[in-house]
Amino acid sequence: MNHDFKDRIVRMSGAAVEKCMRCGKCSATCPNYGEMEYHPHQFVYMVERGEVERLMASPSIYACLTCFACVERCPRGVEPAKVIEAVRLEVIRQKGQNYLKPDDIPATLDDDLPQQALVTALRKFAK
Amino acid sequence: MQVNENETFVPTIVAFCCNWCSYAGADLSGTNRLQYPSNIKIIRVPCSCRVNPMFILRAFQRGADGVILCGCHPGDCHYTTGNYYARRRMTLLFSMLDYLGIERGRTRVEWVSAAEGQKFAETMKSFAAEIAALGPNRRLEDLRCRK
Amino acid sequence: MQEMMKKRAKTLLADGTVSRVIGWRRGEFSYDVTPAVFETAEEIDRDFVFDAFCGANVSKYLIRESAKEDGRILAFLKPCDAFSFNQLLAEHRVRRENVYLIGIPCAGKADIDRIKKAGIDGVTGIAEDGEDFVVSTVYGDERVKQADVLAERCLACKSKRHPVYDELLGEEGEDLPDDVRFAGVAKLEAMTAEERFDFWRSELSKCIRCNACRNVCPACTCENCVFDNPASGISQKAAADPFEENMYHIIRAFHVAGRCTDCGECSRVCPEHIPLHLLNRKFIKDIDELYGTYRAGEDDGTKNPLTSYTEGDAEASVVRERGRA
Amino acid sequence: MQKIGVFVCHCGTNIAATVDVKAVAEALGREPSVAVSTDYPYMCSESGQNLIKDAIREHALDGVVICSCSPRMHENTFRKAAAQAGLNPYMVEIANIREQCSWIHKDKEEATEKAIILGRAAIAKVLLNAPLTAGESPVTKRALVIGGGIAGIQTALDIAEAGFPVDIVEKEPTIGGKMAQLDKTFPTLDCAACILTPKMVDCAQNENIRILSFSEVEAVSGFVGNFTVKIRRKARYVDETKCTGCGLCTEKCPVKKVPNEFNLGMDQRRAVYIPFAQAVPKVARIDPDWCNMLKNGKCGLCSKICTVGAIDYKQQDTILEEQYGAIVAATGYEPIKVDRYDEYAYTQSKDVITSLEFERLTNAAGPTSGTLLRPSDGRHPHTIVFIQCVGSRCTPEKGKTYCSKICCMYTAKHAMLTREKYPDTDVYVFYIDVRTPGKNFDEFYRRAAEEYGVHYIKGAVGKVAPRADGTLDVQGSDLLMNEQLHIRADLVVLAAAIEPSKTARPLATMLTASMDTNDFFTEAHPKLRPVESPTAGIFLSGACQGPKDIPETVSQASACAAKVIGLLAKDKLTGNPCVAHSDEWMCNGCSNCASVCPYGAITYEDRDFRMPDRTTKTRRVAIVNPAVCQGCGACTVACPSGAMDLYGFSNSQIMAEVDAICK
Repeated sequence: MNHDFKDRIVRMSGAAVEKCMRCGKCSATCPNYGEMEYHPHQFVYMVERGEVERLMASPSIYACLTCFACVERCPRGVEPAKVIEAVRLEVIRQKGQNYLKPDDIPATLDDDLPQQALVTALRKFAK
Repeated sequence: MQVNENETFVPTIVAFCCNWCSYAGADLSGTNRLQYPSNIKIIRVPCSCRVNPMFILRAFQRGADGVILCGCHPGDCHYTTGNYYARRRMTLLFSMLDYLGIERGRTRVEWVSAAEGQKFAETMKSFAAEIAALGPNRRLEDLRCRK
Repeated sequence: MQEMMKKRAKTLLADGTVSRVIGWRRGEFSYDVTPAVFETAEEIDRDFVFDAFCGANVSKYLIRESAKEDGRILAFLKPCDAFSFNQLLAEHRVRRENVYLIGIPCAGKADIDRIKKAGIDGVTGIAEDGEDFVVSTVYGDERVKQADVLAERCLACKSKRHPVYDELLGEEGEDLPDDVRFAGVAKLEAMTAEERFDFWRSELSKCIRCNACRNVCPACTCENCVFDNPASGISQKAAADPFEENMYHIIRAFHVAGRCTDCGECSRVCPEHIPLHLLNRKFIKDIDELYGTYRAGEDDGTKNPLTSYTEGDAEASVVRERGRA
Repeated sequence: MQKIGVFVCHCGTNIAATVDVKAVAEALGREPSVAVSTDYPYMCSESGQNLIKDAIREHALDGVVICSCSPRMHENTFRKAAAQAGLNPYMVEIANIREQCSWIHKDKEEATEKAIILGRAAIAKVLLNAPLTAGESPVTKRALVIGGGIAGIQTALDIAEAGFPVDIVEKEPTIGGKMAQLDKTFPTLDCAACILTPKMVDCAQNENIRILSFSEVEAVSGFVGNFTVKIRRKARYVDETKCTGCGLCTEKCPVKKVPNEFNLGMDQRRAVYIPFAQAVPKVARIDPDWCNMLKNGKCGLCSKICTVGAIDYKQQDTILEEQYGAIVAATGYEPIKVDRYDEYAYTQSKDVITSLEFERLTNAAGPTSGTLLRPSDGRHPHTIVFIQCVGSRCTPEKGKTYCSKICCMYTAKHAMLTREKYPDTDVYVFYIDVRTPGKNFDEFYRRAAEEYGVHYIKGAVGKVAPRADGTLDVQGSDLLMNEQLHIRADLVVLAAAIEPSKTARPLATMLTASMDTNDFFTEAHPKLRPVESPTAGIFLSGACQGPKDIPETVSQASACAAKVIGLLAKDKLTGNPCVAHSDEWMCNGCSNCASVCPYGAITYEDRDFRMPDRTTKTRRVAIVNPAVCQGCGACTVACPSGAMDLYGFSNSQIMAEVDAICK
């Protein structure tokens, strides 16, 4: 188990993976379940187990739409979408390059675009 | 406080223990023959909420170098709520003593259940060591009470 | 304001709503103002004053006055006094039905020592004028910035609104942010333990145990104070050494913790100018930080934090784990 | 000058091996006011006790210090011995030189020195001891049971059986509670009505039981053994003494469209009604919200047809005041409202129901006469999905943090019964964990899965969506298959979490009984005193203390009755004399003490004081009821003036101990 990874993911996401009671409601509610190799409950469980590298290598993390249905429905307040967001962020950090420079961002902002969609899109595609 | 230039410093420590949990925990550490320093003397009170800040100040006045309060774990109080009140009172008192520049280590609250003889002994050992390291209580002493 | 108050007081006396009025009367010097009870319109015309020297909190006097079977008493309360009154009410120390409360605004009270320090002597009166005070002296009028001569407690004012009143004269003011109020405490907290010890030692060693802080305090209203009670085991008539100086002030602060409305009277009356409010305000700050904001006397139904608890309260070890030594 | 006797025990070698007992006895003998100081191999033995008794008589001792084992061991032994020798038992103090000295130290010199200091502390304390006498108070030999569900019924029956009168206060028009609404009971599958109604009838017929139905507790005062309770008997507009329960009025009443709460609103009753056939008391009630006569004075039909003249449109609420020695809270539970869980579509589809509604749908006395039919179209459901843990085991924001405990078993029951009656039905159960601790419980659950072919799916349901064809699309996860499923269901049953009755919180306030954050009553000790409230004289029966199934509720109800009987069997209650007391001359009446008292032992009174200047001053002062106070001492610290002190552990005694130790 790689504790460094796990701790960092937990810190970045602010999500409480150890609160998970393995009910599977996140996976039950996920609209993009079929497109995933690993599913939301596994995201959480793998991070809890410290299997972050396997998760980082999987295309599943980009199948997450960040729709927050799992966050909304989770009875334990675990927030799986935030976990997966942190894993994606970890991938970006490891690659050490982000195609967008922070200075360029303001220019690309569109008033009609929801903030959340913008941020997640940037993270998702800046591989 | 017993200080002699040539001797090592042996602090005087008062432990207030609630009758139902911590005093029983202290008894259990005795039953299990778990050693802790003899300079710790226990005063039995019905509940940690019986301990008035005045008692703690009194102990320091009369020469104590450290005071520890032990009670049931939160939620396990024999009187259901006593230790919750004790916790707030002691937190505020300790904070005030700290604010006045008294060493933080001289006071402590620990929750010790009747089953935690081991924890009781360990707590007492660590507290005694901490007080010994802090040295004699000089900031909160009543010179008239000095031997 | 003074004239409005006088007029209202006389009306209420005349129509029998109240039988007495508690307000302020001038003493030997213009800045030497004390609370006083007035029974007739003549007394009010002659002696009633209200100006920037009327800092004294009259709420404590209402314990005795409201217990009298002698009709209602009219009390003019500044926001500070109203908080204290409300706290006394919560503790069943005053009889509400015997008091008619008029809330009066307070823009801050002048500290005569700061005025004198500013080089103004022979003070005969004071008037507010915008941001300034106009201080009349035997040598003529002097103008000073209010901020330069306000009492410390007013610079860190806790509220300009009345939590209780029957009627209001004037407008309610705007409250200051809390960080202003706790700046003094925070400054001490940022010191090392040694520095704090030295600070308090030098301050508290000035204590002459005159008991003025206790006697003026609207929270210290015990029938028999523990320090006067030989059976309490901690009675003292005079602070004999550093321990007892500490002891007296710690115990006093602890006894009023959760009940102190931070009116600052203790510091105002201290003849040795010990910043006693910094002790009380430390408890208030700790309570706010650890148990949620609580203002004694605000009476919003929150229980006194020392007679309540939550299961998830911080452990006492939070003190030792805090920032720095 | 007081005379103190000091007795140092060797405890064989337990003490004597590490502590020089002779030296201790000698050192303590030199303390001022010690008249006699001696040592003995076994102080607790008969000869040891005789030694103490003789010394008390011979030296006319005022107090005794025994240096021995822990007071938790032998304090009572030595107190009794002192009492036999004519000394007040509370003039005995123990210095614990075994558990807290000889057993934990190896160095004899060190241990001896400590033993002497502990002895000195005990002497310092005993010098300030006061003779105490345990107070006595009489016991009213009658119990009040609040709540007439199975818990209240069982407790009342057991107390009545022991010969004590009991009143049951029930807020509904009939006793029976939730159990009366159930169909069958797990794990034996006997019918709820068959085992409950005989008990209800027993209650009605037992001459020691009085049922105060359609009544609520209004105010409680007093303390253990001596409660005074005001009970509001709500107007039912039918004279209980005259009504025979013939039911004629309920057949003729023209107002027919009143939602029937007994069937959870799934069918209708009349404005005048008897909740169900086996109701006890079997007395009709007129619902003033619907009755035309009560609303606008037009009708009066029931009054005309009643053969005994029981209808009374002018009936008013009455207040009954009664004395009780003990009060039992048996206020039970309610299922939570599931409307807030949008994902289950409870508010969108009639075919999404709660488990309690399912009970009614399968009950022969229910709206469908026991045939399982879909509420929407009255057709047989062929696929049923049960969803577990709805609102249980959540964060506080999402629902209840606890496990509701009964759902796993009743769902197994529902699933099993459905498969048995309608073998063509597919039954799915989505579960997080199946929890079946209890006698024959796991076997029961396994039977549902193995013999009855219920499909248990480890996973949760994320969404229930009504479809155009009237079925429900259930989207869930199967964690073991690692699949997301879609089941086309005809009926979805939600195992709603249970919560304490809404009436419990105001009742707890009246009883000064403590509650947890979920509004369950707190027990005096979670393990050792599970059926008593920390407030003396208040007892807990059933689900008001925590989620419980019927067997557990009945066990607890009987245990509770045993505790009540134990109390009522006493003629007088002897209190613990180490209680708080307030010096009325110093008391400010500020109420700080009462606000920390867990037992509600402190009340306030206005007292007249004769002042030195010969005037009389009226002041509010605290009064501690020694029969209720348990002696924790929380009030003594909350009191700013020091008026409040504790007998046996007074401020001065504790400070004397501190002084002796620090000297």
